[in-house]
Amino acid sequence: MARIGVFVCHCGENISATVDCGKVAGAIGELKHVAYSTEYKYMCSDPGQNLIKEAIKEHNLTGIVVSACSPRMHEPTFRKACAEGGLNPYLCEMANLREHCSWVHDKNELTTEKAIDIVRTQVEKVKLNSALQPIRVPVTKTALVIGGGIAGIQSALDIANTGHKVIMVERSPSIGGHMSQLSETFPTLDCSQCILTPRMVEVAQHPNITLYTYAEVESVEGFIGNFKVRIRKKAKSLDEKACTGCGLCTTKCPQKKIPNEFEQGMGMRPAIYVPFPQAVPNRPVIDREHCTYYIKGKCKICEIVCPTKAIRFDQEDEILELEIGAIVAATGFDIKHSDFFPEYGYGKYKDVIDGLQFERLASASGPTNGSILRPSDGQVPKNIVFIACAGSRDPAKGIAYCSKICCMYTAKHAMLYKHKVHDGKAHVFYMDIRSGGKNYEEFVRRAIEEDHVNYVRGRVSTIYERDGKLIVKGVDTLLGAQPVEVVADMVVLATAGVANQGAEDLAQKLHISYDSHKFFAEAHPKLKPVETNTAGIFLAGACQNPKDIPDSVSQASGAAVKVAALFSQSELTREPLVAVVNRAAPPLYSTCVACGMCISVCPYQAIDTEEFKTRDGKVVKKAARINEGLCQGCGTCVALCRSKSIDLHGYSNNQVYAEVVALLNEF
Amino acid sequence: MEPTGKLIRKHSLEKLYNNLADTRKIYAPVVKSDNQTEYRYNPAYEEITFEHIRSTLSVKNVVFPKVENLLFYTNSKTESTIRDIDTGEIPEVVLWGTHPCDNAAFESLRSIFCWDTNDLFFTERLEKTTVIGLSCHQSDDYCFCSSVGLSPDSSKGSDILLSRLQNGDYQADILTEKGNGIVSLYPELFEPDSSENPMITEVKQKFSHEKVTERLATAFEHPFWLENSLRCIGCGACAYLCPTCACFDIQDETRGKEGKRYRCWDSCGFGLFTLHTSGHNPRHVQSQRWRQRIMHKFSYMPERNESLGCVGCGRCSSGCPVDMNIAEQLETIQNI
Amino acid sequence: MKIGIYPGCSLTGSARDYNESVFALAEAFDIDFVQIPDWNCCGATAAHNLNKELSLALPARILALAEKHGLDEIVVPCAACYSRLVVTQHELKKNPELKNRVCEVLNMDYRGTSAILNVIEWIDKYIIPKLDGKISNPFSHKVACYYGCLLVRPDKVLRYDRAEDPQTMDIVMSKIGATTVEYPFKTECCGAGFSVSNTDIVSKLSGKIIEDAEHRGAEAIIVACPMCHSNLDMRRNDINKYWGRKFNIPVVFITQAIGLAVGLPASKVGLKRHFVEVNIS
Amino acid sequence: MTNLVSRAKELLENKTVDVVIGFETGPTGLARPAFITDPVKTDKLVFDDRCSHNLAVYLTKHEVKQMGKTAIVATLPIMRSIMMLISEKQVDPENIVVLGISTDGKLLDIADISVMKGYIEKSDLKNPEKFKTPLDELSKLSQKERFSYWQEVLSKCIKCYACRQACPMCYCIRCTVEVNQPQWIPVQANTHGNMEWHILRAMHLAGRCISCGECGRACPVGIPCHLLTMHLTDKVYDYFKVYAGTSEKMSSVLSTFEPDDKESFII
Amino acid sequence: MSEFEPKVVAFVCNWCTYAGADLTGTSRIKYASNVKIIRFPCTGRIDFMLLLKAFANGADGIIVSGCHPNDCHYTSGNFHAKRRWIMFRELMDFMGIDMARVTFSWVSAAEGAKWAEVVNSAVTRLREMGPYVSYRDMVNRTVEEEVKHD
Repeated sequence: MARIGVFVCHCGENISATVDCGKVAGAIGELKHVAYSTEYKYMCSDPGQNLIKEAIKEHNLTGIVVSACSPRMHEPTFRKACAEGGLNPYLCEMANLREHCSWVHDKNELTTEKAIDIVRTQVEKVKLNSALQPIRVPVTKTALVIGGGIAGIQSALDIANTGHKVIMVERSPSIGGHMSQLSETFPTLDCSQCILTPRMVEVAQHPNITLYTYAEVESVEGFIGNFKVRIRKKAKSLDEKACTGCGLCTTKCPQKKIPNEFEQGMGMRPAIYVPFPQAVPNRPVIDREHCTYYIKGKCKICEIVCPTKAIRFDQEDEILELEIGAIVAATGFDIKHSDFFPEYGYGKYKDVIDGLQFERLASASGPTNGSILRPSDGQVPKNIVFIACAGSRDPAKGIAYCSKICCMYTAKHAMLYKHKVHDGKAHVFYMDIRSGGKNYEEFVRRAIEEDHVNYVRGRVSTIYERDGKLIVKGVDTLLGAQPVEVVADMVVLATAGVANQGAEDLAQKLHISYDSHKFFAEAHPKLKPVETNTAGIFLAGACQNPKDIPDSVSQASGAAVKVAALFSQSELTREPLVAVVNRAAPPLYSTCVACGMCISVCPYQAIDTEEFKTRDGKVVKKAARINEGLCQGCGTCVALCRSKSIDLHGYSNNQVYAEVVALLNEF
Repeated sequence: MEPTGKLIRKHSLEKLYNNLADTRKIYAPVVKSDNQTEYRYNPAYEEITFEHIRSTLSVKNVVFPKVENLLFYTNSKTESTIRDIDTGEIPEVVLWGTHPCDNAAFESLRSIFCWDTNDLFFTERLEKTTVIGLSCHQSDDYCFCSSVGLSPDSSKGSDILLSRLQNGDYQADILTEKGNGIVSLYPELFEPDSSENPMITEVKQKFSHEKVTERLATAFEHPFWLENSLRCIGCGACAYLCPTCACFDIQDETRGKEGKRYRCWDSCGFGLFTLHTSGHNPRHVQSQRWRQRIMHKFSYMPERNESLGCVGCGRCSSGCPVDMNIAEQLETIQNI
Repeated sequence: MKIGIYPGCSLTGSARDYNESVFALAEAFDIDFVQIPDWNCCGATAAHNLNKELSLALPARILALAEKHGLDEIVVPCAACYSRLVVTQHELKKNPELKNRVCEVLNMDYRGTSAILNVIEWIDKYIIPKLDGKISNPFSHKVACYYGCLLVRPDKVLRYDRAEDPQTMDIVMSKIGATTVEYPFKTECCGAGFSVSNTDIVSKLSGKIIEDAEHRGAEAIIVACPMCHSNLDMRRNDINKYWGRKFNIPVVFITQAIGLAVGLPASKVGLKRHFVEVNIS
Repeated sequence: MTNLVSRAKELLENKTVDVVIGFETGPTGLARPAFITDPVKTDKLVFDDRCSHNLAVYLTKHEVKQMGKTAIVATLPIMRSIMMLISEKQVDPENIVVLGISTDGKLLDIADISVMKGYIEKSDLKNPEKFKTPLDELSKLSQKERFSYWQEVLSKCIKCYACRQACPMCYCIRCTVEVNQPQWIPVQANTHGNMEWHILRAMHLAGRCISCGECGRACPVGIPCHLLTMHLTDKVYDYFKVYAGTSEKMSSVLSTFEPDDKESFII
Repeated sequence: MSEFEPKVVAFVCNWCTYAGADLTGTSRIKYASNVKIIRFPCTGRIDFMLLLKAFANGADGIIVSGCHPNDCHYTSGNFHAKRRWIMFRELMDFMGIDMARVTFSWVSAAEGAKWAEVVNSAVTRLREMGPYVSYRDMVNRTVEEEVKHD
């Protein structure tokens, strides 16, 4: 038999000014199963809370209703008091007499009557409450970082330094990402390699970090704290332990004419190669698509010359199965390449290049050892045009967003050019200059004022070649839309930053959502920028949207903290207000028929199908199963379930039904 | 009492009806726009049909309504006070134009509702029911009264049985005191019996219910049940249309302080009917429920209630969405 | 083989040469044209800036007439007319109410069923396939193909050739033995919009087009639009004056070029009507 | 239907299936569902206008599932039902052979589910013509008239649940009406309880009803309850441009959404 | 009708409208006391049957309110709810049940004033419409009464 205690709070005058609290307590006291009903000036005060604790013992109450302010205000307070009184905290409900009654109505009979209805409704509800225990989910304290760019590196190091294991997966043969391709970095113009390489090495040497390069995520199952991840280690055709990284194989490889990805196709590499000198790990891989042996079945020169006999032609892809507690996605971005711009020459003009290509030209370790030479004939361009917003902010090109980094790196490019080609002329066509960021605006001003870069506000309509020169036709909107024509030796397009190829595929493996441009979606645009909708999976860097280095690094550290926080306890405890699918004895097992509708409506992939098998393994029944670790308790599945096989703790069918009845009927 | 034969002319019949309809509740068949025949209270004489082979629903609701309130209660903080129902308030009803099968069904129902103690509500209602039956001058493939010991003109359960004569007049057999009571109210409407033979349809026998009962005694495990119930979709149509099905459910409905307890029709064809709280269900598949239905009517009732649970009206078959033809099945059973 | 043709005003006036070459070509490849009876102005240049409904009603009437006379295909040699007709078909397709209103205005029934071919599409479909063995006199010259604006724009509506650096004309020309120069001015503006009001602009813009073509060693500029032609050919003197030099490069309709290649006499394809002497053949 | 018979015979003879669900003629001349396991009995099979039952209802029946691999005679609505049942994981396409019947009564060659899907996609999925008039007439009535109309017809309901049992999409082993914690639907068959039951049923079939009309045909007291689900079928198409039973993927309207779903009543 | 005060039940989600109604309170904006609120985690949780139950238990009007599209605390509950209500209204209307008595709204945690408006306009409309007699009559009618056909 239920024994309910009801505590009506005056909240000073806040409630009692318009509601006759005494009358409320009295009327409620008349209800069946109400064992104790009283009023008090401040329920949330210590004496008030003690009143509750004592009443629970004295009248051995099976549930309480605190009739005071909004539960959004004090529910935790009174649940705690309830627990301290020796009653399960989830046997406490609140009736909102303040925000929903005394504050919004005048002092009269109706207001008090409404108050009574509100309390009665909660009494009827609490009768049907059940004692709940917090949910505990074990946590595997190993993090997976996908992507070895600067974001991934930062996350990995931060997590590793909190003493937790990290596994980093990078799909290319070396970590470093786009940052390792950059020459200098804005706004300080310090050498990208110089600041990045130490971090790369640190990753390789960190005792808590295991690095898998030339590897990709195959599949992800499970949930926060308990992911099962399968990693495909692509065959490098190499015994990494035996290899010393002497590089002899790469010099002897007869196949030397393969466009070098790292150099953005402006240099060549052999079939067995290390992407770049500072690569980590500094070990070669054989590119089987181009290797003579894999194509023609003979060659094997690398094997012959290798002093440590480290080449393994018969090596096969390896699948690793890992237990992971949290995942950081840091897969970075890519840029549109110049062949996306017919009006600028369909990529048919050798000297129309994109930003990354320019970085390589300007890089001391690049194909030209840092001197700016145009690809067509290796001449020093005396007149160079930079086009910002090539693709970005251009709905006609399907890219409406601003790529954020172009304004800055274009200014940087122009500057680097001026520093290397003193007598050269640099022109920048731009829409607007977006240089928000510490010392960014100053940096751009420097380019304009000190390095005399000619900034033209306007877009370029077309580029064509004439007598070996590139004619750039644009407009200067600041000079009354004057048509402008620049005869250039070289053009650099600041092409839009776009999602990395394979992003969509990975997002689907991770069950995280992504926007129409295939950038990964954060859980909340303002308040949860590093979380995803899937608990335990976080975002770092440009996989979310184009970002510069400082932004990527800060987000990476943010993600790392989220992971560290998760790993700081060995069990996750969560509010038990989650959905449950009923279970019964065989042969029924459950009234659920596993139609899968709940699975389709669940925003958290918290529902799967459980199979009930006989001893000989024959499936005799299927029913939905809620993963308490993932369920957030929205209850959408509950309302949709036709057989009413799902219910929601704290808002059960019985409870909400009773509330409707109690609200409308006198008892 | 000794049955007596009388003659009642067409126009007298109309007078009789109107007189009765003016003075009491009378329940008579009318044809709806969708050509279903349903019984209504006190319809105008012109609306009444004498041509129906069978009404969609039987008339069992007169004695066993689809919902019967049993008691009312009021809750207070401390106790519940119960208010019984005064069966005295149940009104007298005259049934008009019901066919012999339906009339015979009351006997079968009584054997259930009164098999140990008399069911208060049922007996009161039956007591207050006067049956002016109408023997059948037409029948169809679904009819099989002759197979269950009845006939298109059997008088069982009627107080007065009308049978149509060639010229449209009716022979009226006065069978009980109740019947006599009606006659004595309007003696002028009744004339002496004529020698004429009434129009009675022929319903040929499809099976012997004795044989069926005998065979069922040992047929519980027979594969027949599964094979022949595959088609059954497990709805309650047969049970609810049946004039003799008596299964009911008892429910309490509370609203605020007030509540009532009622009983309402239920059907052994439903999976829920035998479902235990544990989740275990002794009749967990339809074949078992179908078997139960046949067994109850043709084996258990003869054994326990000394009466058949079927009057051969054919409603269960004509109303079945998937043509589960009971006569056909019983025919098979007697030879398995 | 019956195909409808809509000449429009230019072909009956300033571009009679074009008209002659089109018909000569049709005859040479025994295609018989059915001129759309009672055709009217397509409303090019002015109408769509002044009155949208009118600008759609005019071409709609032409198309309705075509439908009425059962012409499933109509060739529209004038690029301006072509543009207006296709735009109209597009607009009325995506806006049924507008279509109904236009139908009321015309009180004719328009369904939008006739396919509209520009001259190059027509050549692609009916001339090229029958070209083999017909080329008696290969057009072995270096040429610059000038498409102008209306043949390929607006890209969204026409969905014809790629708006930047189109290729169709180049391909046709190469089929009759010409070599085409890499030509960035293919779709540059010739100033047609100002050909009456501000001829200096025409001279300037058209001049650029001619200059670059000569500069790249082209012996002729190939066009498929009367406007382009009149600006590059008829206005040549003004252009020369404006630029202070003499450009000699002739401007040839693609239909004329093909005509010559298949051995039609210069006179028959209207070459004699040009202002700039065409001394190639 | 000779080729239907021979196809069925063949399937049973070469053991491709264990049972063929089709139609036979009953003792009173009505067509009715038949379950044939013996090749020689296949000549009992008939198909004609009398065959309206939605046989898909049997695919989820315990006893039938026990019989093994099943061939099922399927008109368009039955094929759509099968599609729905597959999308809701109630039927394993591996375990059934579909003996498709075209709208003009010809045996179709339904090699697999994708073929069936193809056939469904190019079929007319609107509510059958014969139901259009009653739907329109009801919609023409005033709200008051509609309310009294439905009260009148629903007062006849005896809660025999033939409508539910005849519907292949009502395969739940426990229906909401059988839940008594809380008692969602009053047990007694009064107008109010009946109306709540039919509202519940229609809502549960919103976006899932494949317009076979069997619920209405099954009703022993002639309640046109099929009009409720069919009305929603029309609305589902009006709002979301989809028809039920066209995909093997879970796609029923109430279990999916588009962010830009249009409505005009939320303030 | 003037003295008639409708009974109105509000089904609201915890994260937007319930919080919004709290704000109405903290801002001391007055509204009609006819409305009593039942709190749900999300509009997605609101079972359409509960609306019928409200009418069956004597409500004259109903308000259903949750987070604006794209604001759902659970990302998509309100989108599912939206579809559910689209279908529900169509069915109710087809059966002649008065949907003018049900108000659907999106009220965010910041829209305290809007909540007051939603409630007041609903109550004003319901006062004009009067009690939902036709539905209550149906609910209270007994089976015996139904069998009568005179």
